[in-house]
Amino acid sequence: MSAAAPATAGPPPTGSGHPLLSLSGISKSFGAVQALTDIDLQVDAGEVVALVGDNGAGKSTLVKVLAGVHQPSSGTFLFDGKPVHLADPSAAIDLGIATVFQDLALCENLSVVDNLFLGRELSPFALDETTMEVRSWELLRQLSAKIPTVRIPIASLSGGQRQTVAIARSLLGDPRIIMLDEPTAALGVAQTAEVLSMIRRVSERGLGVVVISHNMEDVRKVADRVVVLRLGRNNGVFDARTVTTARLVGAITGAEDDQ
Amino acid sequence: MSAAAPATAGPPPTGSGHPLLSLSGISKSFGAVQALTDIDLQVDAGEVVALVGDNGAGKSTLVKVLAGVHQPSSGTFLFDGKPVHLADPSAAIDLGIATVFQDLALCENLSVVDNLFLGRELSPFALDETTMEVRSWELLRQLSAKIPTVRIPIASLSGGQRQTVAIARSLLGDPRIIMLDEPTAALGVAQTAEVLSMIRRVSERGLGVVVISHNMEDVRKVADRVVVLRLGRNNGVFDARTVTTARLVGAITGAEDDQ
Amino acid sequence: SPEGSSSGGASGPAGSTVAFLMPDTGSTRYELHDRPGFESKLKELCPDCKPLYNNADSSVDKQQQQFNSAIAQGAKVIVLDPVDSAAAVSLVNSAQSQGVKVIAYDRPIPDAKVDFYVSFDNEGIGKAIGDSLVKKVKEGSVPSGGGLLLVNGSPTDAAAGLIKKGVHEAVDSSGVSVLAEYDTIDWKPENAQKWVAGQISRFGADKIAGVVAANDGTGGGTIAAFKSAGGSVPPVSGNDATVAGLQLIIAGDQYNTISKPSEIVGGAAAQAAVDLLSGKAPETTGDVFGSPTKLFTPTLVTQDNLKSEIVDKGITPASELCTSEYAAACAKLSIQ
Amino acid sequence: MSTNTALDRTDERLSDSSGARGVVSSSLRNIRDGDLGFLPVVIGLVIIAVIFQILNPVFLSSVNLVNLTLDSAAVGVIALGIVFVLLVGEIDLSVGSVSGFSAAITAVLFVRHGLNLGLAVLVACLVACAIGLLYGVLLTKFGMPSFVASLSGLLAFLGLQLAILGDQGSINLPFDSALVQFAQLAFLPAPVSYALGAVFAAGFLLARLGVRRRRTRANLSAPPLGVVVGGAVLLLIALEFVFWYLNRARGVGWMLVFFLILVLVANYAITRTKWGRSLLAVGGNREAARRSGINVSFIYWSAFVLTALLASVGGLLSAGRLASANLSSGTGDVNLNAIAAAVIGGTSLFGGRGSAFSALLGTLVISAIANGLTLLNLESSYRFVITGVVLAVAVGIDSLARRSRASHGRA
Amino acid sequence: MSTNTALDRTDERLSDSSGARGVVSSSLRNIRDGDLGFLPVVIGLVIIAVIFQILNPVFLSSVNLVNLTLDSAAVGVIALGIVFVLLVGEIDLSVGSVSGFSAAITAVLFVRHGLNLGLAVLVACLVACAIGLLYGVLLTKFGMPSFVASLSGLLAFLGLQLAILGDQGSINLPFDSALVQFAQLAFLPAPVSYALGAVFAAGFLLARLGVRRRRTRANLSAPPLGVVVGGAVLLLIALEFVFWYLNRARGVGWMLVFFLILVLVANYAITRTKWGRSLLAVGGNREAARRSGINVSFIYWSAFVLTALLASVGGLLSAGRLASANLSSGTGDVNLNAIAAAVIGGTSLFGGRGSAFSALLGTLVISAIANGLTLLNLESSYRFVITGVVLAVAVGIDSLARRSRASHGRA
Ligand SMILES: Nc1ncnc2c1ncn2[C@@H]1O[C@H](COP(=O)(O)OP(=O)(O)OP(=O)(O)O)[C@@H](O)[C@H]1O
Ligand SMILES: Nc1ncnc2c1ncn2[C@@H]1O[C@H](COP(=O)(O)OP(=O)(O)OP(=O)(O)O)[C@@H](O)[C@H]1O
Ligand SMILES: O[C@@H]1[C@@H](O)[C@H](O)OC[C@H]1O
Ligand SMILES: [Mg+2]
Ligand SMILES: [Mg+2]
Repeated sequence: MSAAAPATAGPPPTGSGHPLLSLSGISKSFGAVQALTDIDLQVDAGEVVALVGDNGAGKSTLVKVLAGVHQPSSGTFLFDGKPVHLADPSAAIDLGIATVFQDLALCENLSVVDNLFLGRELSPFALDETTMEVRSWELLRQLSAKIPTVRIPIASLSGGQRQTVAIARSLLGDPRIIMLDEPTAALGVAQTAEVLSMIRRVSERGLGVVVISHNMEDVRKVADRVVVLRLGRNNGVFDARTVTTARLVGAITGAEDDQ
Repeated sequence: MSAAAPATAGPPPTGSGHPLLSLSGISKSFGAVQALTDIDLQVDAGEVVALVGDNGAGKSTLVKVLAGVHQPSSGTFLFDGKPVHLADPSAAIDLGIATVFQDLALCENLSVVDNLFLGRELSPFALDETTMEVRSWELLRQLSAKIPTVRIPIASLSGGQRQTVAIARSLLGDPRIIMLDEPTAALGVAQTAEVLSMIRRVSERGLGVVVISHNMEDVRKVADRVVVLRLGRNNGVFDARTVTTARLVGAITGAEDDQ
Repeated sequence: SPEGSSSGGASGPAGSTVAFLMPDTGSTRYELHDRPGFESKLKELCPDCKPLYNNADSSVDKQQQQFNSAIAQGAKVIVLDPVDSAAAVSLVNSAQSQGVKVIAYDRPIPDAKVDFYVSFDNEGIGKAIGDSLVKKVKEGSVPSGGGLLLVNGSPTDAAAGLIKKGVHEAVDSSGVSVLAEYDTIDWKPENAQKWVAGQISRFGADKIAGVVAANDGTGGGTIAAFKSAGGSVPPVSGNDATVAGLQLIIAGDQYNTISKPSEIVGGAAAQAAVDLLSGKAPETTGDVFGSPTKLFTPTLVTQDNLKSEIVDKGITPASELCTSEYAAACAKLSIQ
Repeated sequence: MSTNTALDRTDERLSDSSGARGVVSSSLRNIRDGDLGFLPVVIGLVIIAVIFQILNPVFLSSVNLVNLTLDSAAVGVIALGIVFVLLVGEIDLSVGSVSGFSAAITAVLFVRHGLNLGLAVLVACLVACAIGLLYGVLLTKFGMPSFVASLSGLLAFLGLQLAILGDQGSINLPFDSALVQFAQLAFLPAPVSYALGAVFAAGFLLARLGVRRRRTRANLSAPPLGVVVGGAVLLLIALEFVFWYLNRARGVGWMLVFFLILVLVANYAITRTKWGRSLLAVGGNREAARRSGINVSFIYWSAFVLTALLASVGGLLSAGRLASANLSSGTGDVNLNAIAAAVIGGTSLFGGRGSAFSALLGTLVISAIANGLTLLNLESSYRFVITGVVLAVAVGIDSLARRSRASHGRA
Repeated sequence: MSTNTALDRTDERLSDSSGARGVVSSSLRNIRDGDLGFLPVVIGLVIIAVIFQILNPVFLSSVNLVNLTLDSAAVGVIALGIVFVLLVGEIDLSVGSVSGFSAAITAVLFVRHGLNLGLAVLVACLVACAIGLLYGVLLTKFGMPSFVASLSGLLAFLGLQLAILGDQGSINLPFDSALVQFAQLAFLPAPVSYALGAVFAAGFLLARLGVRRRRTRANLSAPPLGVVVGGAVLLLIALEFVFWYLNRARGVGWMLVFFLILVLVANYAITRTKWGRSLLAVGGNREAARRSGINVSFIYWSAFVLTALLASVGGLLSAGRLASANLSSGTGDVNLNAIAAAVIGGTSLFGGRGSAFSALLGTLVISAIANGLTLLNLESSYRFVITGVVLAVAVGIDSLARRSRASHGRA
């Protein structure tokens, strides 16, 4: 059933070659639904891995497993070559895994600044609001966000504004790997371009990047390798520079299977 | 400051020519933020109008005004040529305005079937669950949704699955105008194609369609007219068949202004 | 089956179950005095009788549950201190229809014909503390425009209503005017304190010649209100002879209280229960509401007779009263 | 069953096979994942029963269980009412006052003013509905949180209760009046009770068979015939056993039957009508419900009105059982017990999740603890402590089960 | 101020101009939109004051207001504690029991066992902390809803309170003990009170000036100097006036000052520390907070512990004021009043929204009603009714204001 065979040897890693994160045999079920079955994934430092797949293929579930949100039913998880167990998201954050979730996971009742610095506020006993606000403006400008004021609750932002805030969050701190789950879905043209170039910039700084997208153009523009999931299983790994959109779509929809 | 002047005369309406909905001078402010200023918009029967603009340009706010969610601070609203006041969303629904909101507005605690038929359940005093379930499967298949079971709460669906549910909702009932706020943002390749063709199909049946998207390709593929908003104001109306992506992007980002 | 058999009557007391159902925990006497008095007397009179105890925490519904449960456990006699006298009628009827005898305790059940009624006289208590306080107040001089405050018991408690009635009987005819009165919600001392503090602002401490408080708790709250207003404390009444109340009397802050050594009433209830079980008519002091009744007269306690009524009669030992803080005052009253 | 895959069983990620095997395997998985529905509360009840039975063998006697069922009915009806406001994510702190106020109104009209009992009850119920409507309107038109509105109501209606009862403070209801007879003495004749058990079970069977037939016809998965029939037979046996056991003493009280029927009706309204669906939607996401065209105000009003109405009915049952309406009717822990019963039974305080059966089960837990304690000779202090601890243990089991469900990713 | 546009004022959709004009125009818009912060509650208070003053002119007398301030302190401290659990979206129904239990522990250790008062208080506070921790652990480790856990606690600790008070039921605290002196008789000497007012105002001014300086330096918009200084001067005048007025009678109680300082500290902790931000985050969206790396369990624990601790402190103040610990300490309406105070002041029952000042304002509303009623000769029944109605009216004003805000699209 799997079309992965011809591709699994895969293209040579394009990053520094040093594997940052590697998963094997990860499975996860929710009640009657088997969301992930036997997933393998490797991300090298300096490499941009695109994770693609149809709706419900299990991409977000995989990202959540990597972010410590869900604990897998089985499988092994190596970080920097060492096996780790992520009991909760803070464990992942401590390892340097920063995540932009598809549902954004922002606190609607808090302001933009509050959300950006949530969990890593400056000067915990006498919050340095001024510096945090200045930093926020810088970050948001950098991503071309059009947010009128950073002192309003997230609840009153537009969809794209929220998404920009979530992306900006992941750039704070000093992550070693950034995972972005459909980061540009709600973004405007200019903002999307900024995020794609941001992805390239951080990977050049040696960070690993995992990006999920349904836009094959964007994927091929920004990724080094493309990992395809289908119905919760691996369905091929491709070199982003050489693969065609048609080939990717085939692997995603399973059209290949029928050939 | 406005680049709209050369375009306002605009292309001839491409639909049946019979104006379904027409707004003029709509403004809306939230506290210190002026989200919409003096907006004009017209949608004809059988016409697909694309609403584009940068993040925070006011597209969703405009849709919410049309859906009765927000009441505008000023402006007039004609439906079928008659002035109407939408005190709440049910007024809009009664007029035949169906809306897919950007935040989807689904009840996470209810199942897929429950959400699809919310507010228009079959046989109110002895719910016809069987027929509703069958209808749900049909609708979802039609949109190529990959949802394992329709009896789980929305909370456990993936982002794209939820979006498909929200879109399917809008097709139930018998709307005269459908508004879709970034309907394909979270959809896979196949699902996006289904939704775009669905849009063409319903407009051919004489419905008016308003669609918001950041994807200029999709916009040009599906729309008759493109209305651009910028910072809460009209910034041009274009004929989708003739306008270039570059021209649109210019109107969206305001690059034109600087020329 | 153990259940359902209810042949009632004079089969002799041995092995019988007797229930003792008290109304609330707001006042301490029931568990501290009434219950021990009842149980020890019962043990003495009928060693293999089985006492059941329950307290309804001021809830009529809970009392009904406890009453039914006592019958389910085969009680032959139920001693009932009703949370609500009217509501108890139905309990009495259902018990008697099943051959179970009911002794009304502490508070009467006017609308039912109970098998026996034993109590201190609550209305009498109200009258006693009222009379005594009025007398004390008249000994001093009532300022013009001045008068008494009445701090009654809980508005939802029938016994409080009886006490209130007695207090009014004493006060209304006394010639000392009543400035204001208040029903203390839940008998809570804090509520009494707040209300009295309000009256002090309203009338001025010097216009308040005395306060008739319906029990020691509300009396204590009253005294705290005067103390924290910084002025002196006028005569304040009480009821129940709690240790805290007696101590305030010793210290001179409270004027009177009522000693109702409830062990005695509890014992009398046990005696009556055993008599009923053996088919004898219990000894009475008369009839109240058509039922044979035994009423005990409570004793009014002030500084003058505290030693003789409380300490010497062994109701509360001096050691409990004369803790370090009250030692000096005790000595003055020659209580050791 | 048709041999081609059912419409809702085509996704290859679904691990359930259909038929009896599927039922077993999915039940096993549910146990593993902690998705046990009401089972944990029931286990909590069993533990309570075992503890009290050990401490005093009267606990499980027929006589005592008859008492327990009658004790449960009045507070159960009030708790059932609470379920409705909780479902929409609101609260009514005044159910106790409303129940007492209703009892007072009925007693005053019926006993003091000689009004016909039915009319007196009707007036009390109408007043209660008006109170519910008031809270609803205060919420939807003035935006006043129901916590505060009903707290004000708690005080105001307690005051009115005291005021209309007046000096006497309590009014006896005649023993031969229908209300008292119903609440105190009306038991089903034994044969009628067995027939009723059979009717319940048959109704259950027919409903399930109907669903099965419709689903099979529509090519949807459906429970195997054996499972449906087996379930109905089990229900029949359980009901007949309970009724037989109660019939060994005074029997099955009409009040119990009345409560059970109310629960069934409420369950139907919540799960099988558009209105019930709207309740859950408003409680789950008020804004989404509004955008679906639901008349959100009406839903709030109806929930508040039902809650107040059931509080009133509960108050009347309670007064009937006591044959008296008095100052303390509905005071004390009535409010908290009713809310706690619904919550213990699994209805969420935050709206959108709950069931009519939660009122039944939660009330049984609370009444069983209270009843069990009446069988022990305890000082009040220990009674309080034990009530608290037993409650925590009983609910703890349920919580643990839910927690395991959460950790298995179920909502 | 720099002439180039401030960093946060560049968006052309923002209608505020900077400087004093901006302050005025934004205030006007806020009034129109109903975004009035605490103003509506304050207006509610003013209305209560006017009504009671008309009914009895003693209400606003210095003597009575001193009482009112002292009455408020104990329940205010408990309400302040409630704010913490409400912020994380949980509840503690047992604050009354915990307050009574703490009073009992202190009284027994201090009076009966002759322990040093400070030690006795410490023990009571530690026990309270343990109780809070227990609820926290039951929630985070067992998933037991705090409603049920604290309901169990309400009963269990009431039982323990009865048990340890034991045979006497009520223990007098010596009038000359520090606790009673503090709660009943400790007033600030007038000059000290004026100095304290000045210190409060100066502290406010310095803090605001500091913010202003830092923001201006960073090229962020900042309130004009005149507005900052003007605000501080107004605060100074208000405080000194209140203190002067209270000084006409017994004066400014230490208990009041203690409560005010607790409110300020709590406000600082909630608004200006990482921990406070985490409270709001957990209450707003628990899962988002968890994904931000916040130690959610710790946040819950700390909230429950603080609530219980403040309940304990409130109980001690209350016992000190009464000079006695007794069976009914902390029973009755203490729980509901404390929760209601926080809610009336604007803290949400659903988490993520609220303020330390809500405890202050809500407590004033409740205490003012209770106090006003003590000045009227009323039957109990009318007392209840009037309390309910006045409460509804006072809160109604706030609700209407919020509603208008919502209809203007503010969250
Ligand atoms: N908490 C949950 N409970 C139950 N099922 C879940 C849960 N989370 C995910 N699933 C199921 O797991 C499958 C994979 O979901 P996931 O969100 O990973 O998809 P995805 O690849 O991210 O899709 P999309 O492109 O739509 O975002 C879906 O069928 C979904 O219904
Ligand atoms: N409820 C609200 N309260 C305050 N401000 C709001 C509210 N809703 C929208 N806004 C503001 O109005 C502006 C327009 O928002 P809107 O959601 O209409 O943008 P949009 O064009 O849909 O953007 P996007 O492409 O990101 O979805 C934004 O600046 C937003 O912050
Ligand atoms: O002694 C009093 C008792 O008679 C009454 O019933 O309840 C309060 C007590 O103080
Ligand atoms: Mg996803
Ligand atoms: Mg939008």
